[in-house]
Amino acid sequence: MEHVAVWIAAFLTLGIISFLYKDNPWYKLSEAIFVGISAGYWFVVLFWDNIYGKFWVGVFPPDVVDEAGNFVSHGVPDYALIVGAVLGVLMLARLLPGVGWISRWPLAFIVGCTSGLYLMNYFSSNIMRQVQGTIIPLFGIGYGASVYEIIGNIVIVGGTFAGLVYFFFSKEHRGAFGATAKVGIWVIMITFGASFGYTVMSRMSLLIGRIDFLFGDWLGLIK
Amino acid sequence: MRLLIHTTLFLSVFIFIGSSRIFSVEPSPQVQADTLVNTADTVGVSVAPVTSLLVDDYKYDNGEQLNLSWVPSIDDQLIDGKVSVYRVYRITNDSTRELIAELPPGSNSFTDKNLNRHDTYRYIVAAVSASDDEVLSTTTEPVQPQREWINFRRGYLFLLALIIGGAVIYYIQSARRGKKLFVRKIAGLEAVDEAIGRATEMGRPILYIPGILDMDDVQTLAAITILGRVAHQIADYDTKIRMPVSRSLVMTAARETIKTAYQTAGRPDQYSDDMVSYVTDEQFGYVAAVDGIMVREKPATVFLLGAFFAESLILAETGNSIGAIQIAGTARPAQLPFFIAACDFTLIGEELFAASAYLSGEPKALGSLKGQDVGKAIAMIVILVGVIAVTIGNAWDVKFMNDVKDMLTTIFSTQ
Amino acid sequence: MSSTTRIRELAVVILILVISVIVYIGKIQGWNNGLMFSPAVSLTVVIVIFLLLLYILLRTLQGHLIGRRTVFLFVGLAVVLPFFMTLTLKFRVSPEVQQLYDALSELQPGSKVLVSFDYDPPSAPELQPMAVAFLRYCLSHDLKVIIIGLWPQGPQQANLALEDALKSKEVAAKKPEYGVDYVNLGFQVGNEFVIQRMGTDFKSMFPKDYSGTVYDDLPLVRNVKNFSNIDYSFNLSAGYPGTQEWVQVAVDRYGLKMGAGNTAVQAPMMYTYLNAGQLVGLLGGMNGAAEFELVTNEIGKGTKFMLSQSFAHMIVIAFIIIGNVAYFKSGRKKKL
Amino acid sequence: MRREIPLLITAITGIVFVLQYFIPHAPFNKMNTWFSDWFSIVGAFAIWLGALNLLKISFQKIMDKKSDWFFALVIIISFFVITIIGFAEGQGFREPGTTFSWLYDYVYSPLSATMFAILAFFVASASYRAFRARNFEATLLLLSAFFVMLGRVPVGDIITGFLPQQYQLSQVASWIMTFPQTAGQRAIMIGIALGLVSTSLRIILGIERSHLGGGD
Repeated sequence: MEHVAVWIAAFLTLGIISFLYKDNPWYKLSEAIFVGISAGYWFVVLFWDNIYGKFWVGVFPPDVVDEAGNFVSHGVPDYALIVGAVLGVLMLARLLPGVGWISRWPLAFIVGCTSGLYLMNYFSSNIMRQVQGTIIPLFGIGYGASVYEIIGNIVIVGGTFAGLVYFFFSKEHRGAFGATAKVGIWVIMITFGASFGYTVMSRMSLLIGRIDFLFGDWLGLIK
Repeated sequence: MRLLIHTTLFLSVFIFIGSSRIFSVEPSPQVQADTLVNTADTVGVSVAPVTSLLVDDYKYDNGEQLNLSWVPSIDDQLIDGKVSVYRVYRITNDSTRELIAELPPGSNSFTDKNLNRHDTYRYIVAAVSASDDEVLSTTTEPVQPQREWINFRRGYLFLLALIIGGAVIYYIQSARRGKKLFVRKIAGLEAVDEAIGRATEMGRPILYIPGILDMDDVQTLAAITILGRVAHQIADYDTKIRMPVSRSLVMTAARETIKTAYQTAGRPDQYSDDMVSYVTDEQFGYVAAVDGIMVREKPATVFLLGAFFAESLILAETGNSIGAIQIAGTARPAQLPFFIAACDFTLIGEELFAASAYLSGEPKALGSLKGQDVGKAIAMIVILVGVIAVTIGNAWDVKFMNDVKDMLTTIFSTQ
Repeated sequence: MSSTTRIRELAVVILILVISVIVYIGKIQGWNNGLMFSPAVSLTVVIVIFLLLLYILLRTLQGHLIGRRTVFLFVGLAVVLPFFMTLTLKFRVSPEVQQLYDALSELQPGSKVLVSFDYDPPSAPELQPMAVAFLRYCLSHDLKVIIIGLWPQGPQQANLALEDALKSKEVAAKKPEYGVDYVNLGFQVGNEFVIQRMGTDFKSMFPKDYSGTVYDDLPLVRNVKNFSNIDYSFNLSAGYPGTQEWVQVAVDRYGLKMGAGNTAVQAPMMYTYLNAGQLVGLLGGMNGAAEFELVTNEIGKGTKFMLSQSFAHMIVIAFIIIGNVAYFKSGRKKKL
Repeated sequence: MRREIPLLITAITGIVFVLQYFIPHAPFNKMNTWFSDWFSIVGAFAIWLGALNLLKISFQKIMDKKSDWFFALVIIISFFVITIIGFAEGQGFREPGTTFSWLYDYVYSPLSATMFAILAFFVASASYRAFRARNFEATLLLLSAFFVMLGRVPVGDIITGFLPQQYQLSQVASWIMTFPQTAGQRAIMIGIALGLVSTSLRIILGIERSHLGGGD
């Protein structure tokens, strides 16, 4: 069985890689399997974890037993979860013609939850804390920083400021304001360059992982 | 009108909370243990006990925490310290004492968490010598953790959120009342006309890719808005457009947009549903199809606007290899580098939304853009003032500057 | 497409299959024991690749862009060949990795460390080496490890990492015991909501561990109520939910001390959190893993893959340079 | 009513989550618990919706005998194979040794991992064929990418081994990542967060309702 398994994995891996040559039936087959399997995977996982694990077990809790398996007490059901399940079923109404509008209710709930949560989370961590983190001394007698750090701090403060200027849409980019925006776009370009480098790094690592599988686990050529 | 009701609702809730501050319970006075009565009951005392053991309520919580503080044992020295550990004991509702924490030498405070606000608690802190001799402090008076209604530690956060949120609402309202809101020129947008003109001259089609997400994504919405403008010009010049999409809803929306543009231009007969076609939902399947279209039909201009993922670089590369003028834009930072390096014009992040607000002139889009600018202005001013204050305060030890800096860091802290 | 090309393509596929069958039988029968180039061969290979790149440069300068497939072939070679080379490379530990390690090494023995596994197998090449190295360090330094996962596949990856970590000699000498020295609480649905509710109560989110043992029967976590009982936490993240959500909820709301290991794609963004003090340290991508292995003195997969990684980067850079040289030489013509 | 109720639901849930941030106890903590549980359950159904939609499209393809009908059939078959096994194996479907975990390890993982791995090839080809220093901005981008890519692997320091240590490529890469990169990321992060905050606010207040379909 183990031999079959590793061959199937290798067959599918090569199928995807064959896309590099051109779009072909082997790739299409592997892709179709991928699409079907991944949709099914999430279907099953969400059923057992969310719908069974969260809803069913919550509403019909198993009895509490001690270590020997003797009955101690009945579990406490949480009937509030039924609301969640009802909303969930309404979601599927979208598939039916005529009553599709009712799927807006659960959608509205989902959107409300994420909006409410994001509003404060992003405001505090990604705005407030970032502004606070930028308030740093540039240089000074009481501040024992090296030249390396002083230049760095100036770059962080100036760069963040100029970057914000670039994304400021209420004022035309002219004069000193325009010059600052220019610096801002330079800093942003350096940022993109770095993240480009990191993306290349990431993709290459994943490829290395697959090569390790093909030549190591499958063919046994790597020591 | 509805907006007004919503806003009032929202604000009144906040005002309710704000007013409850006035009625919030004053924190209970600190309970100080009588340090003179030393209840050390161990034989062979080898270290001095801790003194001035204080317990008080932890502020702004749900009544679950108490703060303990004390002066360490005089035998707890940095060099040759005799205290090996401090043990904190708790007595809940007159039951027996239980060990709740062991702290290293040098400790002088502890926060006891996970308490119940209906119970009373007393504490004892023991200094323990190397030979494990325990010396107990006095026992504190019984105390109950207090519950505070609102976490005022986050008061400033609330205030700032209110200012920026208020600005968004204010600008949306004034845009609705017909006030003109200024938005600066955006470089990529000016290239749109030129790019369409080029396609017309060359007699080759325009390819418009609206990303791979559905209509519920703001980036796709922005792409469709910009399509509206592009379509108007295409209808005027009678240029061909090809628009393969990966979502059926996007297809419907795009067809409607282009159709309207042709009707406005007075050429409804020139419009055909074939301009927009659904390909497939699968990411790489879609990419392969679009690649094929690019290579076969050699469009003169390619628009890549919307939400893109890993496919961004494949599309940008193919478009580049056929020599097309490419105008790209997305709000996904990870994909932007590929567009910038391989396309002629790129709308970076928020510029995509700004462009769509600018073109559509929708009050809600323009208004929030303005509101966000208020947020950015606050951030810029605070950074500027804060950095100057901290630098001067640091270099010349100016008290006023240090105060300014402290104030700003307090306001912008989230804990 | 003509039928001859189709036959040719089929022939190539069959050839590849036949070769792999032979090699595979060789593996089972023990004929091949792994392939290794001698230093001389390695050097020759490097020089040949270099010469070929020069040839591409010449062709490009003449105005002929080489095809995609040729580029693909070069990338393939650059990644595959280093696997068979014996070259050791020295590298340096970057400050963010050092900070993460310093914060970890300051912990008292017996401190409780929370590790969240928020990734799945596709990102494993980058994150698994970090996980193994981190667990190995904790278990060999008497730090108590509590594992959870916000991605359904996370706890499975954690078990694989634990298996590897327990093989190490230093860890084996400590004889760590499940439930006392480390525990895997499994996966829970709810993304950042899980983090938020862990802020008040771990047990309500993880009533049982991965293998079904009741929370209170695990000595390690019995007294762990919420984040205030955790001394350090480490988040291995490949996307959403991940480090950003942990920072927003656990760090900024509940004051948890946290270090993070990220895939290289999202690592750059985390530097802002690092700079603002929301993270104590950061491992980014496979080289972050290799640096952490270096600082903890354990060689693992991260270090082993560094050679291939180096070659891959060099190839990409070489291609960027070649393309741009030709572009400027041709007077910035659009086609180049 | 078809419009008002969804708007009301959104407003209430949104406001509860905002208030919970400032009032961390009853009744908001209880509501938070409920809402987050419901959220997980509804979320599961939402993803089911996607899967069912995929099945619908695939069935249509087969019915219409589109050119790719065979692959649509493969999608349906593989979907049913894994779901039937997953449901049959009960709650412990993920444990090592089950058929479901076998499918996961030897079919799903290699496929999804390879999907991302092949991007490595496209990055290289795009680098060669399309990434040009066509203006000052693009030049800056490529330069910074150059330093970071070389500095983050051991080769960088070997190439610049003749320089003093603090000027070697690994240090340059570190400097770029820690300072200018962080500054740029921070500006982008604040901008995106402000956008998210204003969008969330619009949604909660009912100004933005495009997610419910249709305009005003």
